[in-house]
Amino acid sequence: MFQEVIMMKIISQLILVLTLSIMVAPIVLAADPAGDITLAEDSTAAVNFTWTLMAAFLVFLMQGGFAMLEGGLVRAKNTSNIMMKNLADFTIGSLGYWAIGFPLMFGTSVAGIYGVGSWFLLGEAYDVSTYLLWIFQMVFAGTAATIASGAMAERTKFRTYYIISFLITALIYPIYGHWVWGGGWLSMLGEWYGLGLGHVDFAGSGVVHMVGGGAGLAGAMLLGARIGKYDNEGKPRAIPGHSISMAVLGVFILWFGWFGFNPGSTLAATELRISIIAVTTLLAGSAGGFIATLYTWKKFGHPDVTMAGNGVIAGLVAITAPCAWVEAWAAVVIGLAAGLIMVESVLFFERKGIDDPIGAVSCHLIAGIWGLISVGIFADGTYGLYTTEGPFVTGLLYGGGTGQLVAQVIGVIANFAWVFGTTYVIFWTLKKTIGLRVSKEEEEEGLDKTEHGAICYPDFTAPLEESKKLENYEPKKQEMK
Amino acid sequence: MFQEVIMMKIISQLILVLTLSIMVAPIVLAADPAGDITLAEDSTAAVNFTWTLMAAFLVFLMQGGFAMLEGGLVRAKNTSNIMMKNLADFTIGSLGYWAIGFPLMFGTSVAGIYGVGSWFLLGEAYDVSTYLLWIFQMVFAGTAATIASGAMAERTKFRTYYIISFLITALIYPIYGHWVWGGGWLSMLGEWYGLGLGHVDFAGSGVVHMVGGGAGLAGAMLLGARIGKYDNEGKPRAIPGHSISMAVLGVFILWFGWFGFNPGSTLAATELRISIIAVTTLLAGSAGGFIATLYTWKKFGHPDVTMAGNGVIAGLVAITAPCAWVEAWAAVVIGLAAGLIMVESVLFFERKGIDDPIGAVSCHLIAGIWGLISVGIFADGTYGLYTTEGPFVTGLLYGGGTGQLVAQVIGVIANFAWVFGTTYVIFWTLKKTIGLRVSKEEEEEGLDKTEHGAICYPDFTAPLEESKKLENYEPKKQEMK
Amino acid sequence: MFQEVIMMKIISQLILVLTLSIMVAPIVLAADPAGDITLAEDSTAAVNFTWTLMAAFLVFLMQGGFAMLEGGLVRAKNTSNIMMKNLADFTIGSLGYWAIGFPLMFGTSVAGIYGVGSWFLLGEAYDVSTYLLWIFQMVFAGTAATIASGAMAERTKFRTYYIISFLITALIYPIYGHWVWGGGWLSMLGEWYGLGLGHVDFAGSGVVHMVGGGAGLAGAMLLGARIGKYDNEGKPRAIPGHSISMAVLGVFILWFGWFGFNPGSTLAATELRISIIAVTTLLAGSAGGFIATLYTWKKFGHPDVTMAGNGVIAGLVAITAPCAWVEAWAAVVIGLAAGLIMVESVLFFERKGIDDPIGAVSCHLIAGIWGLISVGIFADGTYGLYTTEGPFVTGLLYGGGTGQLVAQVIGVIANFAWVFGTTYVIFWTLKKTIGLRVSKEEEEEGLDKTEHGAICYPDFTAPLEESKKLENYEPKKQEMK
Amino acid sequence: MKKIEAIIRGEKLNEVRKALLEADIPGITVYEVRGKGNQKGLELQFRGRPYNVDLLPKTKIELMVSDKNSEKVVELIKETAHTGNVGDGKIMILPMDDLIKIRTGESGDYAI
Amino acid sequence: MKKIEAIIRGEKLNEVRKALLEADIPGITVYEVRGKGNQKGLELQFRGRPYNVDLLPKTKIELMVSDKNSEKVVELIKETAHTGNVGDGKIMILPMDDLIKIRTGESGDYAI
Amino acid sequence: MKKIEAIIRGEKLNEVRKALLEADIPGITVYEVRGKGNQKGLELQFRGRPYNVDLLPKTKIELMVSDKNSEKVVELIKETAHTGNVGDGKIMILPMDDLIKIRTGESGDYAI
Ligand SMILES: Nc1ncnc2c1ncn2[C@@H]1O[C@H](COP(=O)(O)OP(=O)(O)O)[C@@H](O)[C@H]1O
Ligand SMILES: Nc1ncnc2c1ncn2[C@@H]1O[C@H](COP(=O)(O)OP(=O)(O)O)[C@@H](O)[C@H]1O
Ligand SMILES: Nc1ncnc2c1ncn2[C@@H]1O[C@H](COP(=O)(O)OP(=O)(O)O)[C@@H](O)[C@H]1O
Repeated sequence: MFQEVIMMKIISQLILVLTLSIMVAPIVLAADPAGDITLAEDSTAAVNFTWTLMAAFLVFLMQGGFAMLEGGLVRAKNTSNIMMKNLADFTIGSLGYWAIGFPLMFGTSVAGIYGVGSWFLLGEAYDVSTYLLWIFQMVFAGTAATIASGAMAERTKFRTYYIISFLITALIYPIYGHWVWGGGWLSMLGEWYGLGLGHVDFAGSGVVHMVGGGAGLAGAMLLGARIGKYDNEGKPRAIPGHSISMAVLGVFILWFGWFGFNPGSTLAATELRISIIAVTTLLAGSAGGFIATLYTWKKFGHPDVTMAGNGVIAGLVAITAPCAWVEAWAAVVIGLAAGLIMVESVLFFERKGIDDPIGAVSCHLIAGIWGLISVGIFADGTYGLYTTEGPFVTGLLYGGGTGQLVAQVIGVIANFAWVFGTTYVIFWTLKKTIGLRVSKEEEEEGLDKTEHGAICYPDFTAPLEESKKLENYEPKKQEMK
Repeated sequence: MFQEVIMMKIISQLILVLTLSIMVAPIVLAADPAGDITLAEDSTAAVNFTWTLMAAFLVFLMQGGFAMLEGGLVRAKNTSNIMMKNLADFTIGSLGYWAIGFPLMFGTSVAGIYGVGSWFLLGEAYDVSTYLLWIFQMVFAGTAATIASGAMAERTKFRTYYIISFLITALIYPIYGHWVWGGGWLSMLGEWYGLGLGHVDFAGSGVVHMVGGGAGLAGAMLLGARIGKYDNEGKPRAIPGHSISMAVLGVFILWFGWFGFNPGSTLAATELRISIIAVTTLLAGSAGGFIATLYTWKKFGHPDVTMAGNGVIAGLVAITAPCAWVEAWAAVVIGLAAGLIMVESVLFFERKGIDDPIGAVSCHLIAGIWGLISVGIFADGTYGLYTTEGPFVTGLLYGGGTGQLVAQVIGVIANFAWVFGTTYVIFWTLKKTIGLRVSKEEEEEGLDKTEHGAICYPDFTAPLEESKKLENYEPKKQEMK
Repeated sequence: MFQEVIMMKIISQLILVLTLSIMVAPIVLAADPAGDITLAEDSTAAVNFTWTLMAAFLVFLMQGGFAMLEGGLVRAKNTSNIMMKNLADFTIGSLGYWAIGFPLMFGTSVAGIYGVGSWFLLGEAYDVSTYLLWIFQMVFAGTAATIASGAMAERTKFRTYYIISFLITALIYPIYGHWVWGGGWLSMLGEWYGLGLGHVDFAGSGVVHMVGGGAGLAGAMLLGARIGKYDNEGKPRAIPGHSISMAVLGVFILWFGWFGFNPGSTLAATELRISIIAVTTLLAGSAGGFIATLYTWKKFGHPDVTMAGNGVIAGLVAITAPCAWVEAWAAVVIGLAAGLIMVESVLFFERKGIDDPIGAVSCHLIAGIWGLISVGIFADGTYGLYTTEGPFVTGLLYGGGTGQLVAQVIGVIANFAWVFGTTYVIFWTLKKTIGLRVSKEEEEEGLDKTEHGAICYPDFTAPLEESKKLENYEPKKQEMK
Repeated sequence: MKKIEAIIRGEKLNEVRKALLEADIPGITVYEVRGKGNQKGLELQFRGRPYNVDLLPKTKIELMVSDKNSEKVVELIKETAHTGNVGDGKIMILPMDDLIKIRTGESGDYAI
Repeated sequence: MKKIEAIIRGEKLNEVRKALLEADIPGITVYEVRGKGNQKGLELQFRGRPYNVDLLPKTKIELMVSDKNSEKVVELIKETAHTGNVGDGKIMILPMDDLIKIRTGESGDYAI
Repeated sequence: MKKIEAIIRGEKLNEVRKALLEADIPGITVYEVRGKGNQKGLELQFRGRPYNVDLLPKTKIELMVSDKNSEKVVELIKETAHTGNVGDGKIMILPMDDLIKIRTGESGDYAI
C-alpha cells in the first residue's frame, strides 16, 4: 500500500509538472506541422503516408491480438488481470515513449549508445514526418512490453508490472532500438568492421521480439513457476488456458497486424518490395503453423491447437528480421525451422522449471534469434537497407560470406546481454523492494479478485477449476517421445 | 403484436414501393460512375480514394467493437439482444441513410437547416466521389445509433429500439450533421457573426458522439433504471457485466477503428496532417486510459479494468473534434481531462438515478462536450478547415481570442437541444404508444429469451446470476470518497 | 493410425524433397524482385500496391471471422476442433497454393483448362507484381476451403478434413479459378460464342463462394447429419450453437474483410470505381441482414440473431460477383433477394436431411448462384472488365440482352458440376479409405476431446448440454409457416 | 437434528435467506439444479427451430438444523418462498444420524 | 415417502425421464455432478502435457416418491439407466420424515 | 449402509480424496455448491461499485459407505479437510434404506 501510494504520487506529479511546464510555453517551433512543404517537396509523400499509417494501425491492433492470445491461455480467474495488463502497458508505455523513449531511440546519437532530441514531441518535432515516424515506432514499442506480460502471467503483482512495462517502453527498448535503427553501434558494424551491412533487422525480430522475450525470460526466472505447475518430483503439469477460441482469435488478429509490422517497415509504398515482404510474412507464418501441427500430432498423438497457433507466431517472429531480403521458398524454410524450434523450446523451458504460461520466450526470444541469424544465411542480395539501391544484404548461401552472419550473431548477443541484463537487475530490485509476485493466497484466489476486485465472468462460476484439473494428476505412463 | 405487424407492414411496403419505383426507371443519369473523368482531372484521386476507403472500412469495424464492448458489459442473459441491436441498427440505419439521410445532410442547404438532394443515391449521385463521401459518412452515422443502444441496454423493447435507431440515422443525425458539415448554420457562425471559423468539429465529437450520447441520455431517462440497479434506499448497486475480456477486445477494436475515424476525416491523404491526427488520437486515448487506471486505483482501491477501457474511449471521443488542430502535448492534456471527467460523470449519473449500463452517456456525450470546447482552447493555429491553407483554427491559448470558444459552446448547446429534445419527444411518444420498456418479467428472464427466443450461451447455464450477485448486498461500510 | 502415419510421412517427405531441391539451386532468375523497374515504368504502382496489399490483409482477417462465426454456431465440445480447422486449412492451403495452386490458376493456359508456370514462386515469379498477385489470390483461395469446414462441422475427422482442404486450395479452386480469372474457357464464352463478355465474376461469388459451398454440400451429403439433428420421425431439431456473441463478432469481421474482397479486386486504386464497389458491398450486406431480421421475425415470431448474421453474409456473397457493375439500388435489391433466398434455403436443406450446422451451403453456394445470375440482370453498362474502358458489362434490364445472362448461367452450371463432382468423388474415396466421419462415441464425446485431446473451455463445464437441449423435445404444435 | 432440503425459485433465494438470517439461522448451502414438476418448460429457438428446455433452473437450499429449530425453518421457507404459482417447489425434512463440524470436531447440535 | 437419488450417465437422462413420465412420475430434480468409482478418468492434453480429469461428469437425479411408488421408480431407473458398462452409477433409497409443497402447503404424499 | 455428505473447501478435495483412496474408498460424488455459515463473504467491485458475494464456493462430497466403514470415512474427512480456520465445513452422517448398483443390479453393501 505504502509503495503504491508513493509510486502513484511520483507518477502523477511527474505528469503535473510536465503538463504545467508545457502549458506555460505553447510556442510553436515546428518544422512542418501542416505538411504542405513536405508534400510540395515530395509528391510521393501522400501514398507513403497512407501506407505507413495504415500499417501502423494494423500493428496497433496487435495489442488486441495479444490480449486475446494471452487471455485465452491463462485461467479464467486471471483473465481480467491479463486484460488490464494489455491495456495498461500500452497506455502508460505510449506516454513513456512520447516523453523520452522516442528521442532516446531516434535522437542525435551519443557515441552510438543512445539518442537525444525533442522530448515530448515538442518544438522541432511538431512535423508531419516526425509524427509519422513516431506513431509507427510507438506501436512497435508497445508490442515489446506486451510480450513480456505473457511470460509473467498469472502471478505478477500488477503494480510492479506497471512499472516494468513503463521502463521497457521508455528505456530498455529505445536504447537497444537506437543501436540498430537509430544509427547506433550495431548498425555501424559494417562500416566500422566490414561485417556485411552491419547488424540488420528489417522489422524487429531482435528489436521488438527478442526484447520482449528477453524481458519475459528474466521475469519468468525471477518470479518462479506458478503454484501447481510442477508436481512433487518436479515434473511439469498442464495448467490449461481457459479459452482456446479466444487464443485462436488472438493468433489471427496478430497475423493480420503482422502485415502492418513487416511490409509497413519500409515506411514507403514506393518501395514496391512490400509485396515480397507480405508474401514472405504470410508463408513463414503458415509454415510455422503447419509444422507445429504435424510435429505435435506426431509427438503428442494429437494436433495441438494452441501449439499450432504458437507455431504461426514463431514463424512470423522469425521472418520479421529477414522478411525483405529473402524469397518465398526461404521464408517457408525459415518458418518451418521456427515452428520446430518453438515446440522444442517450449518443452525445454518447461522442463527446466521456467514457467512461461503462453510460450512467449520460445515464440519471441528463441524464434527471434533464429530470425536474426537466418538473415545471414538466406539474404539473397536483391534488396538493400530499406531501399532498392545497393549495397544489398547478402547471406552465406548467396555468396555473401560470413560477414553478415557474424554481424547478426553479434546483434543477438548484444540484444540478449542488454535486455536480459538490465531487466534482470530491474526486476530483481523491484522484487527486493515492492515485490514481484503476489502472495500464495492471492495466486490461488486468482489475480482478478485480489488485484482488481473484479472477476472476468461473474455470470459463470468456475469454483472447482483447480481440483478438477490439476490434482489427482497421475503422470501418464507412456511419456512423450 | 399488433403494432409490430403494422410497423413491419409499413416498412416492407415502403421498401416495395421504392424498389418498384426504381425498377421501372433504370435510367443512368450519373455524373462519373466509372471514375475515369475524376481521375483525369485529379491525379491524386487514387491515393485519396485509397485513404478514405480504408479509413471508412476501419470505422465500419467499430460496429463490431461496440458489439463487444456493450456485450461484455451487460449480463449473459441480455447478450444476444445487444448483439442483435448492433447488427440491426447498422443494417436498417444504412438503408435509412441511403434513402434519405445522406441528402438531408449533404444536399443543397435549405436555410442552413437541412439539405435536399438525390434520394437513394439515384441519378446524379451515381458518381465515384459522391459514393465515396456516402460510405465514409454512412459508417459515421451508423456509429451514432449504436452508441445509444449502450445506454438503453438490458431493458428496451427490440421493436421500439429498431424504430429509434432508424430515426436517429435517417433524420436526427443527418440534420444536425448538416448544420456542422453540410454547410448549415453552425458552420456559418464564423462568416455570419465572426465567431472564429464557425463551429468546428473535425471528426465528430459533437456530430457523432454527442448525438449518440444525447439520444442515449433521453432513452435512459425515459426508460428508468434496470431492476436491481438501486437498493431500497435508492443507493446504486453493481450489476456486473458478463465478460470483461469481451469488453476489452471491444475497446481495442474501437481504438483501431478510431484511426479511420479521425485521420480519415481529412478525406485526403494529400493532407499530410493525417500523421499528426493519428498521433493525437493515439495519445489522447492512452492518456484517458492511463488516468482512469490511476484514478480508479486511488478511488476504488483497485485499478478498474472496464473503467480503464472507458477512459480510453473518453479520451478518444474528446480528441475527435480537436484532433487535427492540436499538438501532441495538448492531446495528452485533453485525454487526461476526458478520463477524469468520464469517471466522475459515470458516478454522477449513477447517483442521479440514470442507469447507463455501459457508460455511454459519460463517454460520448460528456467527453464529447469537452472535446468540442477543447478546440476553442487548444487549437494552435497551424491547420485550417480540412486544408493546409488558412484561415486557421485558433483557440484561446494561442491568441485566437474567445470567438472560436464561443462558437464551440453554441454548437454544444444546439447539439444538445436538438438531439435531446427530438429524441426525448420521439421516445416519449413511442413509450406512450408501442411501449419503450419490456415488462418486469421479461427483464428478469432476460431479453435473449423473451425478445429473440434464444439464449446466447446455451451450453453454459447461469441460472443464479441474479441472486448470486445482487441480493444479499450489504452496503460497504467505507463508502467511496 | 496407420493411414495417418503414412499420410504424415508422405507430406513431410514431400516437403523435405522440395526444400532440398530448392536449396541446391538458389539461383535468382527473377524478373523485378526489388520493384525499381516496375515503379520506373508505372508511377501509379505505389498507390496500386498499397491498395491491393491492404485489401489482401483485410481478406486475410476473414479467416479469423470465419473461425468466430463457425465457432459460435457449433457446440462448446467441438469448438477447439473448428478453431484448429480454420488454422490448419489456411496454413496447409497457403503452402499448397504456393506449390502448385497459383501456376495452375494463372500460368499459361493449356487449352483453357488449367495453367502451367513457375511452381513454388521460383525463378521468373520472383517479381513484385507476381508476388502481389499471389498474395491477393492466396487469401481468396484460403477462404474457399474455410467455407467448406462450416458445412462439415462437428463430425468430420480432422485428418480427412486436412487432406480435403489441401486438395481444395491446391487443385479444385485453382482449376476453376483458371476458367474464369486465368484466361480459361468460361472467360472466353464472349469471344468464342458472343455471350456478353463471357462468364464474369468480379470478386468471386462463383470462384470463391460457390466453390466453398459446393464442396461443403458434397461433404455434408456424404457425412450425413449430426447425431440428434433429426428426431425419430425425421423432423429436424435445433442444435444450438454455443456462443451467439462469438458468431456476431465473426459476422462483423467478415463484413470488414469483404471490403478488401470486393473493392480490392480491381487490384488498382486508379480504378476509382472502388468507391462504388465499397458502397454496393455495404448496402447488399445491410439489405440481406435487414430482410433476414424482418422475415425471421414474421416467420419464427422473433427476430433471429444468427439468421440476421447469415443474412448479411448472404447479401455479401451475392453482391460479390456484380459489385462493380451495379448501382446502389440494385445492390439493395440483390441483397434483399439474397437474404430471403438464404433463409428459405437453410430451412429447405434442413428439411431435406442435409445437415449444415452453420448454413454455409445456403450462404455461399445458393447466394453465390444468385449473385452470378444477378450480373446478367442488373449490370448497368457503366464499367468494363476491371477497367473503365469498354466493352462494358451489361445485363438484361439495361438492354444487354440475354447474352450475359446465359454466360452467367453456364458458369453456374460449370462451377457446380466441376466442384460438386470432383469433391464428391474425392470425399467418397476418402470415406471408403481413411474414413470421413468420426465414430458415434467420438461425436458424442465431442471432437475437442477425441481429435485434439483438449477441451476449449476447461474452466467451465458443460456436461449436460445434450440432454439439456435436445431430448425431451416435443415438436412445437404450431409449426412454422 | 434434521436436514432440511428445499427446492425453490432462484428469485426467492434472497428473501428466504433474509428471513432465516433474521431468525438467526445463518448456515446454508445452495445448489444450482434443474427440475421438472407441474411447471411447463421453456420454449427456445435456434435458427427458427424451436426446442424445449423442460428442465427449468431451480435453486436448492440445504440446511442442517437442530430438532427444535426444524419446524421454524420449514415455516419460514414455506412463507417466504411462496408465490402461489406453479413452480414454487418443495421442502423435505430428512433424518440425520449425526453431524460434525470439521473445524472444531464438535458433533451433534453443537456442530450446526 | 421416500427420496430416491440416482447417479447416472448424462446420456441416459432422457431415457430415464421418458420411462418415468410414461409411468406417470413427472417430478424430478437434476444435478450436474462429477464422480469417481470404478470407471477410469479422462485423459486430456494442454500444449502436449497430459492431464487427467478423474472425476467424470455424471448426472444425479432426485425424486420424491410415495412409498408405494418407490419400488416401481427404482425398477424403472435400474432398467433404463443400465448399459452394463462400468460407470452406470447407483440408486439410493433414503428415508424422508416429511415433505411439503410450498405452493399449496400440502404435506406428506399429497405434496408430491 | 450410510450416506456421508461433507461440505469442504475446494482446495482440500484432493487431500481428502487421496486419504480415502489410500484407505481403499474409491467411490465419491462431488458437487459444486455455494454456502454460507460463519465465514464472511467475498467483496468484489464492478466499475467502482462494491458488491458482496456472500455465498462462497464450496465443494460437497457424497459417499455411500458400509456401516463398518462409516466411522473411518468420517474420521479421514475430519482430519484431511481440517485447517482450523472458519469455513472448514461439516460432515453429515445420514441413514440410507437401500443402495443399488445399476450396472449389476446388486444391492446393499454389495452395491458400493
Ligand atoms: N416428485 C418430485 N421429485 C423431485 N423433485 C420434484 C418433484 N416435484 C417437484 N420437484 C421439484 O420442484 C420444482 C417445482 O415443482 P413444480 O411441480 O413445477 O411446482 P409446484 O411444486 O408449485 O407444483 C421442480 O422444478 C422440481 O425441481
Ligand atoms: N461409494 C460411492 N459413493 C458415492 N458415489 C459413488 C460411489 N460409487 C460410485 N459413485 C458414483 O457413481 C458413479 C458411477 O460409478 P462407477 O463405479 O464408475 O460405475 P459402476 O457403478 O458401474 O461400477 C461414479 O462416477 C460416482 O459418481
Ligand atoms: N447450518 C448449516 N446448514 C447448511 N450448510 C451449512 C450450515 N452451516 C455451514 N454450512 C456449510 O458449511 C460451509 C462452511 O461453514 P462455515 O460456518 O463458514 O465454517 P465452519 O464450519 O468452519 O464454522 C458453509 O459455507 C456452508 O456451505
